[in-house]
Amino acid sequence: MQLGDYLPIAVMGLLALIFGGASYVLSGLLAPRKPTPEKLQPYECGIVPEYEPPQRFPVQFYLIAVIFIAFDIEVIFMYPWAVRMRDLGMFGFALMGSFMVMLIVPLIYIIREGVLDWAPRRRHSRDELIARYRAEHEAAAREEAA
Amino acid sequence: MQILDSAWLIPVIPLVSAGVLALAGRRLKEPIAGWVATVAVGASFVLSFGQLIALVGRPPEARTFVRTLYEWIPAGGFRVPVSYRIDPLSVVMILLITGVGALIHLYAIGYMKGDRDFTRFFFYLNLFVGSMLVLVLADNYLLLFVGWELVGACSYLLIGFWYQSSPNATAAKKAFVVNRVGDFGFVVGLMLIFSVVGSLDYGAVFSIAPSVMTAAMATAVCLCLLVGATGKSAQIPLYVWLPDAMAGPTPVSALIHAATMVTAGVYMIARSFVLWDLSPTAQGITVAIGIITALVAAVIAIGQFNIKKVLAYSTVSQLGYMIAGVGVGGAGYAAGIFHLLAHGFFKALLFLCAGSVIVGMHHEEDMRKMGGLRTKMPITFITYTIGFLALDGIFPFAGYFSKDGILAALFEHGTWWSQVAWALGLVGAFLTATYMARQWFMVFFGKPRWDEDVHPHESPWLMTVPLIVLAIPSTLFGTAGLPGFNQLHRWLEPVFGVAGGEPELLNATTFALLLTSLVVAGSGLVVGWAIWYRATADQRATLAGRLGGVVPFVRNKLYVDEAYAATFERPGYRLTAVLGDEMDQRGIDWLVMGTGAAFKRAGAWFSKGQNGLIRAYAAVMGAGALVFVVYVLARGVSR
Amino acid sequence: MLIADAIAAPPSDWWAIAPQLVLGGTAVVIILMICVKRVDPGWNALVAAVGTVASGVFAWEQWRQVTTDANPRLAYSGMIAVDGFSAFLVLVVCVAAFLGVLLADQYFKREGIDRGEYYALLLFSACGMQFMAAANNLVMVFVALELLSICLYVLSAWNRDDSRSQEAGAKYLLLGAYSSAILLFGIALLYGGTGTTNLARMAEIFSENVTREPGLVLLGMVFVIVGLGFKIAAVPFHMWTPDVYQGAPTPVVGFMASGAKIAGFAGLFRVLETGLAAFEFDWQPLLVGLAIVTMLGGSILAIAQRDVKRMLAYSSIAHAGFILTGLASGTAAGVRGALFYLVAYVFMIAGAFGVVALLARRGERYTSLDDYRDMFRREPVLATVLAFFLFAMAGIPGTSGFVAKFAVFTGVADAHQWVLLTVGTVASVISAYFYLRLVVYMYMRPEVDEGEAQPAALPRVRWAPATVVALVLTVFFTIQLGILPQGLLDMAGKATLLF
Amino acid sequence: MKLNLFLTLSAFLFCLGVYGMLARRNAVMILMSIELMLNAININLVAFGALHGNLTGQIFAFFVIAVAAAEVGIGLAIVLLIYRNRASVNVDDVDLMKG
Repeated sequence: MQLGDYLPIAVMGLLALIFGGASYVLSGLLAPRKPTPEKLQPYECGIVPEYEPPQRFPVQFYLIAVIFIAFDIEVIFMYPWAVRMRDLGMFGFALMGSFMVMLIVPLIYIIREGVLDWAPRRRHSRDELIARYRAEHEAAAREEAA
Repeated sequence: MQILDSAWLIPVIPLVSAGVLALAGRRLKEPIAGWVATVAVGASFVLSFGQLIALVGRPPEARTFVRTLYEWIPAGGFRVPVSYRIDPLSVVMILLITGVGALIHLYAIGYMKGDRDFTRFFFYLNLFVGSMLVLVLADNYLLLFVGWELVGACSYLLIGFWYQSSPNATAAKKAFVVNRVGDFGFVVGLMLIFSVVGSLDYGAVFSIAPSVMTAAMATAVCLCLLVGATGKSAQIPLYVWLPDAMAGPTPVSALIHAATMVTAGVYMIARSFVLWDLSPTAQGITVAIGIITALVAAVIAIGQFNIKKVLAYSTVSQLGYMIAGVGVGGAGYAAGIFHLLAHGFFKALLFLCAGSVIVGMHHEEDMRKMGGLRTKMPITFITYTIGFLALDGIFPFAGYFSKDGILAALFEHGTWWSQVAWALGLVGAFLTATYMARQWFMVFFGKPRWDEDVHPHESPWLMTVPLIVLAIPSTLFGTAGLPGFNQLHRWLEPVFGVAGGEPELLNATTFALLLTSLVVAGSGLVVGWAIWYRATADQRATLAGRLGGVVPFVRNKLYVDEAYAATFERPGYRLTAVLGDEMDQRGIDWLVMGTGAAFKRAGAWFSKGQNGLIRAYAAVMGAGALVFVVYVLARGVSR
Repeated sequence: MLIADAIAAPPSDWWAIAPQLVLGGTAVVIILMICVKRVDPGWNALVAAVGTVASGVFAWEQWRQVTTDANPRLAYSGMIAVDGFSAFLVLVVCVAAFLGVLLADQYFKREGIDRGEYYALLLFSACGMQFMAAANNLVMVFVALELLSICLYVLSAWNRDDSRSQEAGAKYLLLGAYSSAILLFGIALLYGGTGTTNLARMAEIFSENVTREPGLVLLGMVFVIVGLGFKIAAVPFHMWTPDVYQGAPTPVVGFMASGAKIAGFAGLFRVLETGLAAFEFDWQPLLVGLAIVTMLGGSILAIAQRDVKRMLAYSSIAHAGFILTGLASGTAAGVRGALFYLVAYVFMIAGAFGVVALLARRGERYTSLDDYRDMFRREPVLATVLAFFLFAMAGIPGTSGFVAKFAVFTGVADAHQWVLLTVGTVASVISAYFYLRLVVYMYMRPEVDEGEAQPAALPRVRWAPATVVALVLTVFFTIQLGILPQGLLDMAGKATLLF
Repeated sequence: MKLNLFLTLSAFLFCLGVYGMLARRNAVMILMSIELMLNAININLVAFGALHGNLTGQIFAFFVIAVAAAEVGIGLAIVLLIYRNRASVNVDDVDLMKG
């Protein structure tokens, strides 16, 4: 076997790894690093921030984004099938059907878990909540007294 | 045939009994657990005796009976059957193990009275007996190794039986680690055998080995096996664990660390005599190790004050004789086994007597606080005296003939080194007589030096009966191997071949040798008497002063532990830069623990690389991949 | 150029993937159960256990067929191999999953995080492992690997309020994805070098000696070994193992340590022994090196550990080294030993982690070596069981661990690889040290040193029936394989013959 | 040679991914680096598919895309979990367990 012809590719892979490692090491070595508390703070127009900048999004946003990615990507398996649907016949149809089932079951699960509800679903009636709040409040008061 | 077919029950009965005791736990109340265990071993003894009778009923050449129970590991062309071998050698071994074992079990019922882990003790003890029987009955090296490991584990568990006190746990661990070093050699030896012969069955190995093994290979194999034997049978350089092992209960010292387990190395060499015959070099080294051990341990024994430590060093020393005996080959094989059996009886007796003394003295083990016990403990005194005379090698007790058999074999081997060994052996015999006389006089004679609240008393019958029973073979067993009428040699002849035989008639040389040993032993006794009975304390002090630095040197066990510490342990520490906290606390007498420490430090050092950072982990993986790539490229380019 | 005119529907061969279908189907059923009505997750566990058993029955039937009728075959255009090797490992995965299910219920109830989804994920993961065992195509290898890994990422972080568990999940995920990328790079290069991802076809190409791209193939091979080396936790690709094993919920670790390793080895064996058999002289030295570093590294690093879970993690690394040894020997006996070792390992590691899970108590608070002091007095039965597993892992004769090491080393001795043999022996001696140290702590260390105050006594551990079943099974098979290993050795022998 | 161009691009992207994996502290950036690596491989697969004139490479690329999506989905979820607990997505802070 001769490796000579394909050495460039191999060497390239090697170089790539070396490049990755070397740039990692070099950036650590070369970059001046004298961290001071001021330098580590996020830059905000020269004003010293007094609290962590607010970065909170509702969790729902992430969940739906993630779920969207997953379901969105699955479609790529349908394109090739759709192009050749007739040739593949019943077999392809059955396979795609089971694939769809595998997609729908999680969807049902997600819906049941309430992930797609934008607002938190109210699980208790208003009166129940009030009653629970009162009970807790009274218990705390008793504890304090004791 | 019937009885020989049932031989598999011999190890199984104690093992089943061990299982019962383990499952029952503390539900089985105190004396009952002990009796169950004792009866189990007793039953094995009866069966073993049946084997002996069955073998006697066969012609000598048909006295080897091998039976395969089932195939354990069938690995392609290589099979490991679970099979046992009843032949003259294994029969005498199982008789010793079950006989002495049963007596010691009985004794332990009395000795362990009131211990909160009474049942656990007998569980271990039964497990040990069963494992030891597996070891000697095995028909291949692998099964022998199974027993070998199991007895090691039991010994370890029993040394650390009273683990609440930390020296015991330390001693247990030391025993384990040292034995592990020996086992390593043993395993390598087995692999070498397998690689050359292609089998581990005794039959196959012994028939094929002479034709396929070169002398160099045989030497390598024997030396590896010898490393295993030095670990298990406490020989130089691995003997250091045995004296510390005395931390265990006294019945354990008697059974495991005197009569049976420690002789496994001797048995293994005798069993592999075919291999040793192939390699004169290995024989020489074996004899050298044995005889030097015998001498060194005897010297150390003189300086000890702990009653059990003296016996422990004495055991090391006697094991040295046995190793030298089986090492020299020829008549030495049978002589070594003869001494093994005789020693099994009288050393078990001595340990049990020591146990009886210790119990009588309210768990005092320092001989300086004893003295004058002969009137207080008459039975112990008489039986101890018998054991003492047997160990000294005084006519007509067992040790006289058995030790002399080894010395005679050394002398008659006829090479210069074997005769040097013979001379050293005589010196050892002299020292043996001296230190035993010292112990005898210090414990039983002179003025009482007891602590004030100690009131010595004779032990209960459960403990004295085994003493009396063991005193009988200690006295009479020598007749089995009378020079010239050596029944034991003749009995073992089918195993060791004609070479194992002895000149039939008592000729002048043999007689001279016998006389020499007797004179040497007697003079040792006289010296002991002169120093430790006749002389006053002042005279002893003067003598010690004249000897100068020798005395502390001997008392401190020749500083062997410290030397090991300096050579193995400290560099281990230095190598790894940081001193380990754990190792420090456990004292400095850790042979090989230096290596352990080195590994430990290495582990600690490497695990610093395990810094918890994902990016670092990824970098290490990448570096590993890079190494692979470079390797493949280098190979690819070079061809 | 890219013409695919004649696409014939491949004949469907449901029987070939029946075990996988059953497991996946059971997982779907569990999710549907949850959708319909949340019940006590114990019921989900029951369904999952039944599913694994059913899958095992199918796998056994497959095994019986391929071994008696001797008709190993390929299914689904060569994606799936149905042969002794696949049926054997599929069966072992069933065992691992079954034990994983049994050990989970009590633990998660105790921790208050029991949810039925756990069992669905576990089954999907096991399904991926089974596909891995049967994969005959690099696409299949990749997809199966991802199926099992992604589920395991989630399972590692299952105790989501515990920061250790979160950390375990994050580390496993990031490093796992990184290693998958490396593996995939390797697969792509192999594909580039041969033009096919079908392993059987690849072997044919090499045997016809029309290799056009040996450089690509060799590089690809290296990256595949690296990627799968991550899954089996071979040094130096093991870095994630101790952290993840320490942080993840213990029953998950038990399943992960057994199942993921089976899958990793299945992939490695299949790719190297089938696809790249022609390159044996290239991969063998790599594996020898890997095995040596792994055995030594795992054993030595374990010595320094004071946390029992972490110590077992390193021990599992060392075990991976021993199994690799069998493959590295390049002999049938070695591979057979490795397969036997895998099975013995599954029982030992699942059992050991099962006991550790019980002893750790709520919140996994008691996992340090010092917490195991005098355990024998406090929990005699559990301590004895754990000690038994430790002895087995140390390779004490009479247990499966001994036979396993022995079987592997026989193969190594057959190949006259003395270096490997010596290192293996040394490593097993070293590893005995830390196993027995734990035994010493349990049996021979007083709970506190003299003069210290006694800690408050914990209530005795309670046993759920499922746990009892799992521990009895693991103990039984560890003994049984130690005393009567013949049956399994024969099976493993048949599993290797059909390469 | 056209193939080499694709392979060079792919190797370059892959290495960029490796570099990101090693150099970035932000967990999300690391996930993106992994995506980069996977997509580099996709280029490879498609290029090889073209070279060999079969569809395997393309189909494989589909699977890689799908799997990558799933992986990133789970990855983001776990990163989120950590963020909620520690208010940081710096992977260097995730080092409770070591040694």
